[in-house]
Amino acid sequence: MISVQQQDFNQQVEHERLRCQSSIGAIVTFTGLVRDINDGQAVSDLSLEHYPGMTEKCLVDIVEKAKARWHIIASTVIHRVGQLSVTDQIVFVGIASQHRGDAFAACEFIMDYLKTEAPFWKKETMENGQTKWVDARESDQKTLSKWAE
Amino acid sequence: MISVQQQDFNQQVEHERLRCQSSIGAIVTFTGLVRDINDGQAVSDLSLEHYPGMTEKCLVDIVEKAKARWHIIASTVIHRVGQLSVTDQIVFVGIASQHRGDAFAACEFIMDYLKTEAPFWKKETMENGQTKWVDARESDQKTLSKWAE
Amino acid sequence: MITVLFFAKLSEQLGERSLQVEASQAADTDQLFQYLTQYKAEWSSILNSQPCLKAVNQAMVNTNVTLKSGDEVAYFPPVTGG
Amino acid sequence: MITVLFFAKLSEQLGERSLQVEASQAADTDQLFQYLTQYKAEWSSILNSQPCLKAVNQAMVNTNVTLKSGDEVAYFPPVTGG
Repeated sequence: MISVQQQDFNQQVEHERLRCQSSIGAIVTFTGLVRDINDGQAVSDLSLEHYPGMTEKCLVDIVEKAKARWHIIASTVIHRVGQLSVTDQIVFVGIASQHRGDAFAACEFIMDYLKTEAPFWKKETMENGQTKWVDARESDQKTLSKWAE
Repeated sequence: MISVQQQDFNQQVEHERLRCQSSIGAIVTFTGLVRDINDGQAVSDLSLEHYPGMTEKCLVDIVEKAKARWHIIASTVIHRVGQLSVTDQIVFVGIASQHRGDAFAACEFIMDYLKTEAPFWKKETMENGQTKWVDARESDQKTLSKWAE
Repeated sequence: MITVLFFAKLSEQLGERSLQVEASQAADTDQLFQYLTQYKAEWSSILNSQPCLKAVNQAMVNTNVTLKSGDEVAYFPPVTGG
Repeated sequence: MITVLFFAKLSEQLGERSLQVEASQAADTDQLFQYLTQYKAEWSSILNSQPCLKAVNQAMVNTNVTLKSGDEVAYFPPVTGG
């Protein structure tokens, strides 16, 4: 399941959706939250822009790449767009597999690629009212090297 | 939070417990489920025995080891004991961190050590009614080598 | 016509979210980029002063790509989702 | 007295979950293990035929450890939780 949506999501509901087969032994989930501080500045709100159409294609493509490398029984990627506040959920990646090694690796792989390839952009509103587009982190690019085959 | 308990747990409740600070940017969770097949045999039920007292100490110790290596804001380890059925939740490990790298590594580290050090033992009841103590997997021991410093 | 899209900081700076360009003006993405740098007075400095990614028909490309009428080309800053 | 505990398959095979051993019979874990192998006729083959882990006062140990009255020693198969 892949969804780009404004509304929030519920962990229990998403977990039950992933528990679709009795052969599943491991479920790993990642959830990204809006932090109160970024680059040393106090953040109050976040606005998320995306490229409709390309976003969904890109997420499908990343999940397919993961399925080619690891045994995945079910997967979910949810990314929210629009206006968010501090502590809000931004993104959810859930992987259900027979064994935990596959679930951990696939979940982290999808997040690492989502961070560097999926066309989303964050704009922060600081507590002083100023707005600022978030800069891409070089460290996110470097992280990809661990997935080189 | 560390708990060894008979009762089931709810993903949303556990997730909210981990979302305790606005500096949290990443939550990674692992959930282990009772699989329908183990070593090629159809499983109907599972009984989990443990060593009360040592189990809790051991889990505290594993979490402390993880906290010494990665930046962890909040952590939860829940392990169920007693009678379980196929698709039931067995174990939950949840890690809240500022950044995803720490949360992924600490969560997988805790699961890998729990699998080889925490005194729990599984006894399976097969669909044909026979019972069998689950054998330890050599692969779980080998997995630990990736955490050598 | 070729549809050109801009996103995020780049679209704010350029003051445009999308525009249509005659296919005859842009045989490939290098020509299209050249055309855009001359579209308005300040666009050259905006487009050349920062890292700028491009996607053709919603797939990221790093090299020069031949274009035809009906193609969709997007320019945007490095992504920051997740 | 030293409290000895058995878990899982091992306790099923031995037919005991716990027993008390005089500290004078077991100055260390090697002596205790020797004592247990002679506790009942079949215990020697059960205890020597499979991998058997031990914990002293609820901490796993791999070497011979000196014991004193009040200590708790547990024997169990390799763990299979998670």
